[in-house]
Amino acid sequence: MSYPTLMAVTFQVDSFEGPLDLLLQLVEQEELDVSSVSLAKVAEQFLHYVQSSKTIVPEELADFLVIAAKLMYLKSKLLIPSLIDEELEEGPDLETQLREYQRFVAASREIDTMWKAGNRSFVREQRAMKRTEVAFAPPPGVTLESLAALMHRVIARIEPIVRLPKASIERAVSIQDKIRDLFTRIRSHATTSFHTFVKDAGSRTEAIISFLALLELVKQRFVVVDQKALFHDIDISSSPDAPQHDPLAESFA
Amino acid sequence: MNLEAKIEAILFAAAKPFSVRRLAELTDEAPKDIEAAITAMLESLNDAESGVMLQRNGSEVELVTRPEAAEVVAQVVKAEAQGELSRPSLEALTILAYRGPLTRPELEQVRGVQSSMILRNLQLRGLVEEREDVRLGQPTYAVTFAFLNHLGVASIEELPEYESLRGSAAVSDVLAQLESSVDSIEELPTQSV
Amino acid sequence: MNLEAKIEAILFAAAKPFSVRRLAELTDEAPKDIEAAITAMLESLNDAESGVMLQRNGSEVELVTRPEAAEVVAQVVKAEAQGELSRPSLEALTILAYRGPLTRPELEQVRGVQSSMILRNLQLRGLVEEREDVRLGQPTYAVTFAFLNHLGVASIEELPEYESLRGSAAVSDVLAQLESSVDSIEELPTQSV
Repeated sequence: MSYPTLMAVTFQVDSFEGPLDLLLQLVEQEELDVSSVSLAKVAEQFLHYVQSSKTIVPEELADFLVIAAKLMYLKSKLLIPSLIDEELEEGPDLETQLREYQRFVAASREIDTMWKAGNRSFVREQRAMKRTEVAFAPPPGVTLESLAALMHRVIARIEPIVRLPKASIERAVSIQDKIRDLFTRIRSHATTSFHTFVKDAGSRTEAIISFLALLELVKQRFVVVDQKALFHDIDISSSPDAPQHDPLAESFA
Repeated sequence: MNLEAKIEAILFAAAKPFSVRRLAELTDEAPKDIEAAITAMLESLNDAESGVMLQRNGSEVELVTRPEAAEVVAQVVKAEAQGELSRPSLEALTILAYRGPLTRPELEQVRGVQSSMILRNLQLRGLVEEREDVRLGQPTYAVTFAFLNHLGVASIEELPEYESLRGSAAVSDVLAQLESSVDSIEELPTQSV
Repeated sequence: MNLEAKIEAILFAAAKPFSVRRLAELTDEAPKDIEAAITAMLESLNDAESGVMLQRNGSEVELVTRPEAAEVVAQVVKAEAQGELSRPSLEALTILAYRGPLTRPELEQVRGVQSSMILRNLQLRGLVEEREDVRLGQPTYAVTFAFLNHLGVASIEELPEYESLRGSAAVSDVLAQLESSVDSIEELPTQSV
């Protein structure tokens, strides 16, 4: 997998847990404070890791993609202020989120030190209770019906756990499908506009994904964008020398 | 930490009598220092307005509740042993009824919560018993006959919706996850603890 | 016998945590009097040169040995080995300790990654528990006494920089934004089920 535009990776991150951890490591390696400027600076590296990392489990891919989209949005806003999108503006901003995360990571190191120190407390062994001679103490108020109802609840609670890996993979797959779909749409409709593009998105996540996909396609010169004037809508058209294969979609496979 | 506090901590946590000699070994002090500490503790602890006191019996000492607290303590013990079951306890009992016998890790896998205290409490109340069969080196637990009797059923199969609830695919799937990661919970899918 | 002594006797005899509400029932006193007694006990017991301390977690209290006695007590009790904590576990525990109780979406918002498996694993290890209070229809989670015990603290307030991290305006902002957009919860990054 080679992306000429993404080769500017100057540091190597060995391992990371979750998208915020990766992002924080990238920022810290550049010896930057957490700010929108520094986030924009490491956005490409972040994308590179998301696209090439073998350690991101499918269940968590969607979480990485959302942060990637937020980064790309942040970066493009610095370049094109008119790009402000109300949907994408919603929710906690990435800078605040990462700064908080950073504080908790620092605190977790202290907790780890305490955990390993072995200066622990002990509860009292439960011998006192054993001295009472209890043959059989029926629980008041327990009926056959209440047991069945409770078992139904237990099963209902397990189901999401059992389905979780499958559900997450399905979600990541649907994101991949969406990216593929966008790619096809842009190629078949010679020209579309950014407004139309985002308008079709059914949810905020979809809008973010659409936007991420668009920026990727621009970067890889599959499409060209043209903005007639500041605050005008952006026209999108397929690039005359666009390759016929679909590396973006493949990169998320 | 001074010697008296160390002795108090030992007696508290172990919840049984200790001899002066044993306390001397554990704290790496001379028996005569243990004696001195105990004498001091008998004075300070037993004078104080405390719910707990030090009892001496020959060469052994033990921490016990004060006689004045006997009534409230007896009430607590009784409530613990015979009162209403907490929701988590009831849940564990239900799972063992429909899906038992289960080992403790299996029960925990189904509940998603650590259950050792609850299992012990259910055993004390005579609602759950350890069975002879062992799985993966762990003892298995099931509800007692006395409990079924109390519910008015002669066998476990008479529980409402027994077949379908026992055969729940979700429960089987979650138990299968446990088998595929026998070594530890750290091998559960996606994330380790 | 005064109320503090009674509470001490109950906690000592039952050897498990009790809620303020339950202690009020057992002693037949008003919850606010129990609260006052606990506050007094936290001061007297935890200041003293004692081997035992009172631990508080949410609305519950428990008697445990002081961390300074760990070495000597470890010789006489069997504690389940907990092993080391993985990074995701540490991260989730830290966030829940400082900021809990939190719902799963709230925890995920801070971590930026789906956390249902990590929550389940921490509950299986007995380090996290579901609390009774529900927010936005979601159960809330907090650290357990077992977690506090392992760190040897009397309450979460003793954790380093507790005030500043707990009261962190930024965290509140993030969570407030989250709550103000209830309908967008479905679309939160980390929610997958």
